[in-house]
Order: sequence, then C-alpha cells, then structure tokens
Amino acid sequence: MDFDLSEEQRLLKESIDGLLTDSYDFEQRKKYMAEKGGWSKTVWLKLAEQGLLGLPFSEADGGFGGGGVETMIVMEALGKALVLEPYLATVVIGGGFLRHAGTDAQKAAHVPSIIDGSKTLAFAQLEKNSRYDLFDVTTTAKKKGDGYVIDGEKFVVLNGENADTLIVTARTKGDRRDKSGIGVFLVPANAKGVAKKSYPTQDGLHAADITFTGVEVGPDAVLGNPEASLALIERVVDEARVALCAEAVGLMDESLKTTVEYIKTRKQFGVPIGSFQSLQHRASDMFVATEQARSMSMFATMANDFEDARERSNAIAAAKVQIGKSAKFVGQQSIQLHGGIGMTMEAKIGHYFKRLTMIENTFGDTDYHQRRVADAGGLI
Amino acid sequence: MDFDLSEEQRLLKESIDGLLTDSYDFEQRKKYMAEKGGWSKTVWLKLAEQGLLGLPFSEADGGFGGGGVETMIVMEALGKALVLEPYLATVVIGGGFLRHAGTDAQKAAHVPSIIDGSKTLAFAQLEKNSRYDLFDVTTTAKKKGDGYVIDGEKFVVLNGENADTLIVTARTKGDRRDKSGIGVFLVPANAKGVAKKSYPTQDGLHAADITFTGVEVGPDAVLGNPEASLALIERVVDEARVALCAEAVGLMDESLKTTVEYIKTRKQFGVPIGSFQSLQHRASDMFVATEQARSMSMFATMANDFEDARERSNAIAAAKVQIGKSAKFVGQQSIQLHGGIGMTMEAKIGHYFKRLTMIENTFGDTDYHQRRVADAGGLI
Amino acid sequence: MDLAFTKEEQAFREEVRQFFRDNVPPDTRRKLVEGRHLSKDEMVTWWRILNKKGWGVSHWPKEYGGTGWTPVQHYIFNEELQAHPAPQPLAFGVSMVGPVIYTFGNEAQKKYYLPRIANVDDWWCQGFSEPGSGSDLASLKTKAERRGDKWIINGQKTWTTLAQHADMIFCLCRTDPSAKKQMGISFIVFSMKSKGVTVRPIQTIDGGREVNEVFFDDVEVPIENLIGEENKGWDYAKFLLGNERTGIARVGVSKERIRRIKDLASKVESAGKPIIQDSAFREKLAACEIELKALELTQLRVVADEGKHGKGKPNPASSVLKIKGSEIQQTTTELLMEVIGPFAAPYDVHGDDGSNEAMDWTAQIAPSYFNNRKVSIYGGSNEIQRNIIAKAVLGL
Amino acid sequence: MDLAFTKEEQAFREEVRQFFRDNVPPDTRRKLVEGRHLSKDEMVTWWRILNKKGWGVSHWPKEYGGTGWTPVQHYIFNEELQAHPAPQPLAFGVSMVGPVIYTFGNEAQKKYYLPRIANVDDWWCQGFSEPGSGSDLASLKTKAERRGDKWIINGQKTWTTLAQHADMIFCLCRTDPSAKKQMGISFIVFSMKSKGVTVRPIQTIDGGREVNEVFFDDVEVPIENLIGEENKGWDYAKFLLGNERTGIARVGVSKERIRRIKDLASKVESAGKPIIQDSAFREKLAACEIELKALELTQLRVVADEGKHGKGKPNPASSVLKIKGSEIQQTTTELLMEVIGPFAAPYDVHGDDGSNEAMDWTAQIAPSYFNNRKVSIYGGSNEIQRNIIAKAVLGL
Repeated sequence: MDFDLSEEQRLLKESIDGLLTDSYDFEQRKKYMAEKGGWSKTVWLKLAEQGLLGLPFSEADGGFGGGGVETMIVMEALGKALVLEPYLATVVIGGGFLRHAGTDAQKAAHVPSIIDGSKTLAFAQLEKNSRYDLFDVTTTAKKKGDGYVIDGEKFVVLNGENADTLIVTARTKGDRRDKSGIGVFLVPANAKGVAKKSYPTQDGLHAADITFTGVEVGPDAVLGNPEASLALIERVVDEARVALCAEAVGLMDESLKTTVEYIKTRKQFGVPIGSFQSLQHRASDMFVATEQARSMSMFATMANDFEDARERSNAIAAAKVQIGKSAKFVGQQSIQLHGGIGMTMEAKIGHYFKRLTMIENTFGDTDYHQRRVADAGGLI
Repeated sequence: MDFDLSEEQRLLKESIDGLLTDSYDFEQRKKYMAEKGGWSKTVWLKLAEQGLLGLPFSEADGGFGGGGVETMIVMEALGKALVLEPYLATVVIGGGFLRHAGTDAQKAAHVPSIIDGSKTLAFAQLEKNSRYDLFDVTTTAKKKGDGYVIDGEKFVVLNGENADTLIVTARTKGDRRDKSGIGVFLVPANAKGVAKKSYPTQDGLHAADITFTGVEVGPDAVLGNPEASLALIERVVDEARVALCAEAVGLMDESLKTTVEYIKTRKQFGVPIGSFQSLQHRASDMFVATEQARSMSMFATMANDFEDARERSNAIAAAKVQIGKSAKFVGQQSIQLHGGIGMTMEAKIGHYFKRLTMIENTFGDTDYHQRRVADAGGLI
Repeated sequence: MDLAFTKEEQAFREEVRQFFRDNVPPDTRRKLVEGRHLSKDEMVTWWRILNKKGWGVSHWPKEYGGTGWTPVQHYIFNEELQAHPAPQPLAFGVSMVGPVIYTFGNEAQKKYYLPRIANVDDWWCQGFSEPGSGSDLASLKTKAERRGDKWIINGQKTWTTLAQHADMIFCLCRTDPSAKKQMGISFIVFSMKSKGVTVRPIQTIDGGREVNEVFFDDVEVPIENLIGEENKGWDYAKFLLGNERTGIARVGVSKERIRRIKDLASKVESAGKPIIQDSAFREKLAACEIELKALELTQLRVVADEGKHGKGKPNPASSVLKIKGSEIQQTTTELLMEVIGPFAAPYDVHGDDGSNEAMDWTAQIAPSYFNNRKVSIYGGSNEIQRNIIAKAVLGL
Repeated sequence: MDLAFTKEEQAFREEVRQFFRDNVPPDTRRKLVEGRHLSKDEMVTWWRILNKKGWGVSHWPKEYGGTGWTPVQHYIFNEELQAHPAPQPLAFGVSMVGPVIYTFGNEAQKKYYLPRIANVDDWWCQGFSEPGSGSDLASLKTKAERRGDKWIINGQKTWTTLAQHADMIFCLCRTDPSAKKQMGISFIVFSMKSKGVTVRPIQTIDGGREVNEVFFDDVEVPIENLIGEENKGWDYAKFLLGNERTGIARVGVSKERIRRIKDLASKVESAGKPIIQDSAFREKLAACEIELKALELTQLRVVADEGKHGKGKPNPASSVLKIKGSEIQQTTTELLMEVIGPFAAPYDVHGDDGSNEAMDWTAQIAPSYFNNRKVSIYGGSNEIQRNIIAKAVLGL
C-alpha cells in the first residue's frame, strides 16, 4: 500500500503537466477546437513525441509498458486541461483492443502508427436501442469466404469523424441480447459501405453516427474470437471507464480550484462572496466529493489488475457510480457558485461542467452501475 | 378553493389549542406518561368534554359531523403538543370502521362510549411478515355457528395495552396474500383466548403484541362483509394516514419553532449560533420542508373525499411520501441544530424527532408509498 | 377551508384550455415541447392573438385592459398556459414595466405606453443587472446625467434577456452619485434604437443567445422618459421585483416536462424494454411528481392568501416557490438527460442540412439541462432566497 | 504508487483476525452486533486480554508498551477490531490521556499512570466540555485554585462519557482567570472518588446512559496532579484532539453494520419476499457501500500519508473522514430502520421478564438510529469540519 508516485511516474506527470501548461490553456483550446476535425494535430504529435501515445503498449510493440497508474496520471492531466484530442478513443480503447486481442500482424499494422501519432482510432459500439448494455448488438457480421460482411448502424462514435480505423462490435450469430456470438472487427474508415454523419458533441468533442452497408473485411480484421468477444469488449470498456474516472478527477480538481479562486475574488455587498459561510460549506462539500472521487479512481485503477473479471467489473462499476455522483455535484455547484458568469460560454467553468456531464452518460450512468453493484451483492 | 378556516373551524382550533396550552406542556406530558397505561385519563375526559372525541361521528350517532378538515385541525394540534392519548387508534381508526361499516346496533354499542371517553379502541392489523401490505393476512376467522373463531398473532397494536375493544383483521378464506377473503372483527379485549404482551414504544406511546387463540365471537362482531373487507380496511387506513400527515405537520411546526428559538438564544464564540449563515440556511430548508408537508397534508385531507378509491389512495400515498421526507429532514436537522442538548431525554426536541420517526414507519414508509405512486402512473 | 376548485373555476379552466387548443399555432407549441427557441415573429404573433382575446395583460387593472380575474383564475390561466405549452406574455413589458407605468407614471406615459405594451408594439427589455452587481443590485454604476432637456446615459448592463429583439428598455440609472447606495437611482425608459446603444450577445453554455450585454455611450434620452420621481427608482424596482412572483414556481412548465419525460421514457429502451418499465426510474420520477404536487399546493396557498388579504408586500412564501420551483425544474431536466442517456451527447445534430431527423428528439435535451442551471441563480439566487426566509420568516 | 496491500500486511490482517476469533468473548461480540451496551466487566475483561497480547496500547511508543506498527498496520488492526466486532480500547485512557502523559508528563507520572492505563487499572474519563461551551471549548469556566499543596476545583463538566464507571478524570481547568480565553487553562488529573465529585447521568434520546454531568464542589487535588506546565493545558488539549483522529471514519463499524443489514434483509419480508430481493432497497444499500468503499480508500490515503511524512500537525483531510464517516454511519442506521419497518416501534421489548425473544433482533435498532445522530455533532460538529476544510484546505 503506497499512494506516492514512483520516480518514473513523477517524471511522467511532470512531462504531461508541463506540455499542457505550455500548450493547452483555455484560449489555446478554443483555437484547437476551431481546427478542422475539432482538435489539434500539432498537440497530438507533441503527445507522440513525449511517448504518451505509446504509453500502455509493451516495449516489444514499441511502447513503454505503462500500467494502470500511468494511464491514470495521463488521463487526470488531460481532464485538468480539458483536452480535446482523442486519447481515450485511440490509445485507451483502440490500443486496449490491440493489446488484449491483437495478433502480431494486427499489432504491427496498427500500433506503430498510433504511437507516432499518424493515425487515430474510434470505437463503434453504441446502437439505437443498446443503451449501456455491451451485449445488446444488432449490427451483423456475416461470414463470407475468409472474411465478413458487416451491416448495421452505430451512434455517437467518439472521434468517428476523424478516425482512420474503426473498431466495430458486430454479431456473428444469435439474437439481439445474446451474450455469445459477438465479434470485434477492425474496419478502415474509408472502406466501401461506410457512411458517416459527423457532428460536434455537447462537450466540444466530435463524434459520428456511422452506417455499415455490406462492408466487406478480410480475416485480418477479426480481433479475438469473432463468436465470443464479449469478455474482451467488457475488459476494454472497463479500462475506458477507469480512464474516464481519472479524467473526471482532473476535471473536478480544476473545477474546484477555479471556483474557489472565483469566490475569493468576486465581491458582492462589499466583500468576497467566498466569505459567506454557506458558500464556504458548499465548497467544502465539493472538496469532499472530489476526494471521494479521487479515492475511487485509484480503486478502479487498482481493480484493473484484479484477476477475477467479476470482481474487477464490480469495483469499476462502483467507481463509476462515485465519479458520476461527485461529478454531478461538483459540476452543478461550480456553476451555482460562479453565478451568471458560469452560465456563459466565455467562462471556462461551464465547459468543465459539460464534459463532466457527458462522462456520466458514457459507458453506463450512475444508476446503471449502481444496479450492477447491487446485483453483484455489493462491495462489503 | 379556499384555504381559510370557517368560523366553526376556527373555534374548533382555538378550543383544542386552548385545552392543550393549559394542560399539555412538556412537563405535564412527562407526568401523563408516568401514569398507568402511559397517558392521562383526565386529559382524555377533557377532550370528551369539548366534544373532540365525537368529532367525526354523525349527529345521528351523537357526534358533531366533522369532516376531514376538522380531523386535520385536531391532529395537527395533537402533534404540536406531542399528545400521548389514543385519538388516532380510538377516534380516527376505531371510529372510522364504525362510521363506514358499523350496523346501527354496532354503532349504538360502541360510539357513545367513545364519545364520552369511557372506552378506547385499538386496531390489530400488523402481522409478523405482513409489513405494509394490508391484504397480507394469516390470522384466520373460521365460521362457527353464527359467529367466528379467530386465531393468529398481531404485533405493535397501538393502544393495544389499554383498549377495551380490538378491531381485528382476519382471513375468512383464501391464502396469505389474497386480496379477497379478509374480514374485520370487533373483539372485546378481555375475550377468552386474547393474550397481550404490552410495552412502551420508542416515541413514548404504548402498544402490545396480541395473540388470539380460539377466540370466539358472535355475529355482532363482524364489521362489514367478512369475506370482502379489504376496501374498507384501505379506506380507514387511508384516513389514518391522512391523520398522521396532519399530526406530523404539527410536530414539524413545533420542531422548527423550538429549533429556531434555540439557535437564537444559544451562544457560541460570543454570538447566537443562529447568526451563522449555514445554520440559517438549514433552518430555511426546514421551513421549506415543513411548508411542502403542510401542503400535502391539505392535499391528503382533500383526497379523503375523492370518489375514485384509486385516485384517493394515490393522492394519500403521495402525501405520506412528502410527509416522510420532510419529517426525516426536519427531525434530523432539529437534533443537529440543537447539538448535544438535542440528544438528551431532558430536551423536548428529541421526543418530537422520535415521534416523527415512528410516523414514517406507520402504515407504509416513504419508499413503500413512493412505489405505490410510481406503479399507479404518477400524479401528473 | 374548502380545498376543491369551484365549479366556476373548473369551467374557467376548460375555457382557457379550449382557447389554447384552438389558437396556439401548432408549430409554436411543438417547438416549446422540444425545448427549442422561438423566433421573434412566432412569439409576437401569439401574443397578439392573446391580446385580441383580451388576455394579453390579464392581471392589469381593468381600466388598462386587465381582466379582473381572481387570483385563482390567474393561477389557472398561467398553469394552463405553461402546460399547453404556449409562450408566456413577455414579462419585461407585461409584468414589469407595465405595472410600474400604470402605478407611478404620468397620464401621458400611461396613454402612450400601456396599449403598446399590451399589443407588443414595443418589445421591452430590462436594464437592471450590471457586470459586478449580481445579487447586490443596488451597487449599479450606469449614470444618467441631466443636460438640458435630455438625460445623457453612460454605462453597461448585462444579462439583458432578448435585448436583440428589443425596441425599448427600462433602466435603473444613477442620477445622484453623491447619494447613498439605494438612493439616487432613477427609473428611465428609452428606445434601444437610440444612438450610442450597443448590444453584444452573450452565448450561454447551452449554445443559446438569450442574454446580452448592453452598452450605453452618451445615449441621449428625452427628459420626460423618467418614470415617477427622480431618485426614487429603487422603490419602483422593489415594487417591480415584488410583482415578479407570479408563476415563479413554474408548476405548469414542470408538469409539461414530466409529460414529456413519460412520453420519451415509453419510447427509449433500457435493458431491452422501455425505460418507463424500470421501477427505479419510475420511482425517481414519482418522487419528482410528488414534490411538484406539493409545490402546486403551496403555490395555491400563496395565491389564495393574496386573494384574501391583498397582494400587499412581497410574501416571503414566494421564496419557497422560487427554491422548490427551480429545484424541480432542474430535476426534470436531469430526468430527461437520464432517459436519453448516451444520446445526450450530439450537439446540433441537424447539422447544416437539417437532415438528421432520427435523433431529432434528443437535440435540445442536454442544452435544456445546461440552460436550466440558471434558474437557481437568477431572480435572486436560491442562497439569497434562503437568506430571505431566515430573516423575514424565521427572524434569524 | 502501489495500491495493493503487501503480503506482509495481508498476513498481519490474518493474524489479527485470528486472534479476535480466538479471544473475543462470544457474548461480548454478540451484544455489539445487536447494538447493545456492554457492562464494565465485559469491557475490562476484553481490554486485559488485549493488553496481555501486547496490543492494548498499540500506537504508543515502544518504550511504554507500544507495538511499533506501521500506520497501515494500525489501520488494519482498527478495521478488524471494528469489523469483528470487538470493543475498542478505552479512548480516554489509551488515545487521550496516555499520549499527553508520555509526551508532557514527568517521569513519576509516566511510571505511575502508563501501566495502569494499559491494563485499565483505572478507568479514565474526559473533563473537557461544559454546559454552554459546545464547539467553543475554550470558553470553559471550571476553576482550579491553588491553595497550599492542593488545587481546589469548582465547576461543572458535561457529556462525560461513561463517567459512571470512571476512576480517574483528566480535566481542563482555568487556573488564570485573568488570562485570555485559550491561555490560563491547565491540564489536571484526579480521582473520581475525590470528595466533592458528583456524577449525574444524562439519559440520551435512545434511552441510554452513556454520558453524564460531573460536578466539582471544592474538590481537593494534590498539586503534583498537574500534567506539564501550568496554564499550558490548551496546548495539550489541542495535541490530544489532534491524536483523536485514528479510526474517526469508523469504516470497520460501518462494514460490520452493512453485514448486519444484509443479514436482516435476507430474513425480513417485504411484499411477501425477503427485502434483500427488492431492487430499490438493494440499490440504496449499494449506494451506501460505494460511499463506504470510497471512504475506506480516502482513509488509507491519509494513513499512508502519515506513514510517509509523519503525523505532524492534524491533517485537514481528517475532516473529510469525520464528515463522510458520520454520514455513512447514520445512513447504515437508517437502512436498518428501513429493514425492520413497523417493528422499529417497540421499546425495551424484553419487558421485565426478558421473555419476548421473537422480537429480540429489533430491540436496539431504533435506539441505535437515534443514538447515531450524535456522530455528526460530537468531536467537532460536521459544520465545524466544513469550516476547517474551507479555511485550512481551500483558504477561504
């Protein structure tokens, strides 16, 4: 039990914090948002230069062999700076699928271009009625020769607008909500039959709704067992949830800091509003909520390495609940304590609130995960 | 739509408030509690003298023909003074059964002695596993000749220790959770085969667990249809819930008043603690909770007269939810704002908190009624 | 005490409801249901329909076009209006500046402005808040200096709702800089077309452009545009804000939104079945409905009290309406967010071609959630309301 | 950063757990599970078992009988103790007066008192709070006047926990009435059997008699019973309160209670089936478990931080532990109340003959709910904790 960073981890943190301090203040972020695709290729390449895009990959694959704690450090920093670039979609999720299920050939084909920043990925999973159930899949992948033909519709695919390669969940057999018969496929974004409708999201990221119509892929597109990849999907999505928890902690840290600074300087009735006890207590409650969230982010990070998949999922679900609750409270109260100014696009705080809100609804909301924990018999 | 009291209602309120101001301060209450049976026969006879025990009965039955508003006025006053006497058990519930289902002979046998204060009643309904479902009845009433033989166990029968007559729910046919086959019986407390185990309750009232072993009653014991009295039971229990809502409003009013007085006078760090904004805001929230509860108590009172039984039940369930939530908040915060002194038996406030707590768990708690409202499709 | 609506009140409700059914333009209604913004034309068109019916300024004295309704009738009218839903009359004209003019204005002002307000010949906006003033309104700095037969106005207002549409503004200006805070403020009205008036939109976090900054740079205003007495503006502002309570609880709005939640929840699936079949969700919704029912009753009590004892000074119970009303409005938008779950994310899914009809129903839900954070901030933040209750009701 | 317990730590946990299994008297454990009060004998018996094992004063310096454990070991020990459950060592002796004596006492005092504390030869109680002092402890009025080789003590203390069992009291007394509030206070220990000491029980709302008022009427105390320097008592009190944080979150207590909730909820029926099968109840319980897990991790972070950087000054994060810890304890008692529903009502169902075994399991649940309201009041109310966070952490 040791909550201090190792020397390497401390250096990693300094590296990413330094990079973002230099190149990711709120004004710079606005510029990146206005770039084509909605994020900065330059920043992305800087992340690559510092080795951050290769962080979780094994050294054999050209990466740095970082573990859960390293990803937590990076995601927290990305949250703190409200970063737009597709780290989650490309490195955490895309990279996760390749690390856990990629063949040597698949890794060779994709990992180097992730690491050097030349390509990004996106995870096409959500369907019209699937909501948060990962096994609820109607998109089909039908065997054709050595390969498959994919048909279906996926929604709100983060980084779907820009990704070079899509990772698509599709059903090779069974019915809509069967837990077996689900496969994962690597599909080039420019494959024939792939049609995208892109849009910005509420939190300033970019996503796409993507239709697959008779999209033919070869045997090299199959990640893992095409008839039994639910466990793989759950594992990678759990890693994404853990990453989102860390990002949310970074967002909350910065929200609290920004809010406390604001109420220290903002004056009403001749005194800083931070001198009013009711606002002080609200800020204290925000601190409590943030610390509880930080604890559960660490717990989730630790749980990533649990051997028992059920125990892992349960712990991560619990973390997502705590993060969801804390995020909602910290986000809403940040706006409340800012007053009118917090309601404007010009102020930084509203953007943190919106990102925190969207994280709650990504890969299962608070109620969804609370029920999972309840159905698993709790934590004690 | 008119929320003002009529002249008669105003006089009624003055009458009960005056009586309780004179004879029911906190010190007097302690004395009554120490009397045999746990309440004051003298006060009970004073209530009778002022006609309050005959309030809801028709003039033909010797009563005053009071309606829901009149009962609300009385229950609120009884709550405000934290009255121990068995008005709910005797007048509201006992009287309710007689009013709605009593034959002329049954009324003649019981109502006059309720009105003159000579006899009290108790409602023996709760069973070991029935919890809040009124149709969950295992106590049996088997036909024998003209009458019935009653067997079973009832728990936490309020005023069960002192009542002269018990009103007992029992099953004449069907299985434990069948909605038909339930009857209601008037059983003399001293009937052969009735065994009581009496005890005080957490809020200073008295109750009993009562066993019925081969208790034989005649045909005059049957209230309503012995094979189909669930609707009757629901109606009377709904009236009891409405009365409890009003009592709770009285309790909250007095809790808030007592707490505000306390924080105005109690000094710490050289100033009254009521000058701290966080406590002011807490007290404001208590006020909001109390006003919302008062509104729903009035709504429930109005709903008592709804013709549609489902609509009535749904509205009263909603009121019980609001009262439960407000009561918990006001009760808990009253203690918190009192600090240590609120934790002692010597202070009045703790006794209000305990009664509010027990009301939540009587005839359905907050979650139980919230589910009923949800299952009925809500209120809008 | 009689807690039921009278037959007459029920009939009135039916009449109002029928009028809305027959007269609110369907497209206007649909946009409100979906939480979209209306165009200026759409709003004005409806208000003129309402005015033609004689209901445009219903709570004004009869001599100026009011209806003479009882408080309960006003309550019913407002509830049905919000629940239909139809656009509420423009508060800045009808509820704010109108009453100030007919109470404190001179005959010429009444004669000129009141009919124009009723018919929305002028779109009014409010010049109260300033950067830095916030809950401490009296700290305002905008100056009006008398020069000959003109006021020369300089300063800045903010949070000016729909100023982009406005023809006229009513403005609190400091006319005596030497006087104490609340003194030395005057209530002046003038044209938004005046030279020196600049409107700069403020984009809110939901992406909307409801509010604006308004700059005054040597704006010349005729001297007769002062309402009431010079340096008494603070009194009129207090009067105006005390009148603002009508419908502050927005019970009808929340009712309408709950119907929308139920509608969407019967369409959106969770765990393979409509989310309305999920008991946890249903119970959460029921909890909100119960709070709302309690609030409705609380509001009726306030209304009945006004009916009995006259409006008089602001009723501190209106702070309860503000606190609970805003909390419930926020809860309803949270429940909508919960219903649509992952589909909350897309922003402006119409894109430029307006073609993404499939996701159309979700488009305004997250913005509405974000936008509704304001309701616990504006009109006296909920913290201020708790101060009011503590002091005015509890004597703390 | 390594978030797993080491093998050694896991082995230590097993050792501790096994010791409790083998050595806690079963009846003592059962009473704690059911929320009942223990007799003095039951407590002392157990503490002497613990002391014999060498774990009675585990966190004291080794020279005075401590164990030399790491902070994580202390954490594990406490958690297992609370979770077994077994009675915690008497805080007034072991955690409060003991450390003051070994830190500020003279050799004679150390030699005499410390072994007696470890073996509970003396039962200690705390004389800090006074009527009217509350959160403003330094306003205390009890006086100690020097007369020859005696202190003459007059005044009153309150909320004195288990004073009815106590042999000794450590007391804050004002020794220099002319000094400023926090100055002029001394830390004096003396026998509760002294002439002029009167103990009057205060019954709490749950019916329990844990706390007392203690009156001092010309109590004569030997001059050498002063600990440390005269008029420096406030410093020692602050030191003592800073040490009091261990286990303030009471994670183990809440864990044990959650197990009890699950146990009861699998027995008590709702809607004809065990209430644990009700999804709404289960989700509410899960919510509580998640909060508790987060708190456990937060506590571990504080513990690890102490291990790394030394105890030093009180960690403001301990305010988080106090706030959340008390909230969770209260929530667990609310959930227990919810489980037993209408059976919460009976008070002292045993009656005099102790025969009502059927309802036995419900007897202490409502009292425990009532009693636990204190946890957000004592030890610095949660409002005071929020002040501390605002000032010490956030700089407000």
